[in-house]
Amino acid sequence: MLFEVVAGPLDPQRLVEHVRRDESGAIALFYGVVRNVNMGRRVLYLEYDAYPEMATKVMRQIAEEIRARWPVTEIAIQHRTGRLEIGEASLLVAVSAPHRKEAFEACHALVDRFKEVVPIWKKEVWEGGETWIEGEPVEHPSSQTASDVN
Amino acid sequence: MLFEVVAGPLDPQRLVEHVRRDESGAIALFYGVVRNVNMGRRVLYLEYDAYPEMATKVMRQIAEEIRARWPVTEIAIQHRTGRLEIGEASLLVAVSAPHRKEAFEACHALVDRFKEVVPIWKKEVWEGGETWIEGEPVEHPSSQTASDVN
Amino acid sequence: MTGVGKARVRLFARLSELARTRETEVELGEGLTVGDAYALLCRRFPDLAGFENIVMYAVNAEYVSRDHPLRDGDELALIPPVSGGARVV
Amino acid sequence: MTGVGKARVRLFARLSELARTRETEVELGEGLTVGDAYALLCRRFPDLAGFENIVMYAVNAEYVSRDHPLRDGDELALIPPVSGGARVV
Repeated sequence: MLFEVVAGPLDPQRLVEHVRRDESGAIALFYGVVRNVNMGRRVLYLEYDAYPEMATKVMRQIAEEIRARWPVTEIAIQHRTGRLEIGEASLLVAVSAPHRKEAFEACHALVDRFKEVVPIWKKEVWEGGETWIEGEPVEHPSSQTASDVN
Repeated sequence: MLFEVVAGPLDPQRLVEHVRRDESGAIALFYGVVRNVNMGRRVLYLEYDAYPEMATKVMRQIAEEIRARWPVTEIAIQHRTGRLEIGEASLLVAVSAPHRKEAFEACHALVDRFKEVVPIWKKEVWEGGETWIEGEPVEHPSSQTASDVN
Repeated sequence: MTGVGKARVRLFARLSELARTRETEVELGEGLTVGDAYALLCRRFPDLAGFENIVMYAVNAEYVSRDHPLRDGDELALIPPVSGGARVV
Repeated sequence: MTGVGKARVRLFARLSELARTRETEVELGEGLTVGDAYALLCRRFPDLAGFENIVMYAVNAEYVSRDHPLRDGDELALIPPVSGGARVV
């Protein structure tokens, strides 16, 4: 498995090579891309901050969760940090599996889970302002313990 | 939209560039890859035959079906013909959408539909034999008219 | 039989191997349908017989039913069950 | 208060902007918990106050609850709600 937080452009070809196996008939590859509009505001660019050492560790944990639920062959994830322009890819998730159904379902579930728990943050900058996007307020830590990500 | 039947290697980067749009936050890209085993048999290589003029036309029809059901931004499909070795990609389907749920669902549905109606055929060659893979026998044409693909 | 033109016929995959050709022609009789054309082809290429119930037909690259009539200049394609992608559905 | 070592503290995103630093330290009193450390940091960086109920905590890169005790040499991270990928979930 491959889990990376990188400062430069992402490398989809490398992820696909990483997950390709002779016994796998399907690869699902997801690109998260910077959109020009969010919640009705015209976005100029984004800034991503990350806790890289923990982010790659949590990626591995959620990948293991996914492997426990779907018969997937391999998984690779890359996320970019720093300033990203409209149209640039911030996230790549690649999943290979013997069959396409598992590849699609596991890749989708992995992206959903990624956005819940991986310590990466996005600042949206628009004409005349900026804000950190913090998703939904989460449960308080006392009920959201380490076991949630195991 | 982009629909191609090609004799050489597929070009995922070109498909992704084709579907990328400033308003699209998600791209789902599917790779169909030649497996080394099918139905318990060790496969040596595959041969794909196609009716290219009709294949691209039917790809466009099923892409329009998908666009009627999901708010996707762009679609691109490439299929390769001729001899393919284990690990090579035979099919690429790229779908962009504002949000990831639609990109995943539409891409998955499009691959499923592709395998039902696009006139492309696969011959499996194994040690000491070969066979055309013809999927499930379909309904007789009298009940399977042109309206099924509109 | 009154000749009213010709249709080009294209064969693919298993059917082209059985007929040992990827392309042929049929002379069109009055009101000749796609199904009639397949029956004619079975006389010319006996190995095609027995596939009537699994083959689909396209005329000018659109799926049609077996009772679709052929016109001069049409392209008829015999379509075995498809198997795009890397594996059986 | 008996000093029993130090923990490194890392701040990210909005919290690092509010504290105007990405890294600091806390002196550990006996049995000092992660939640206690956050309260200490709020005295040093008043703008952090009010985020107790949305922040999550990690010690040595593992999520922990606020009553988790800190030990000498630990790395405590203050984790605002995450927003990976290109948009809000």
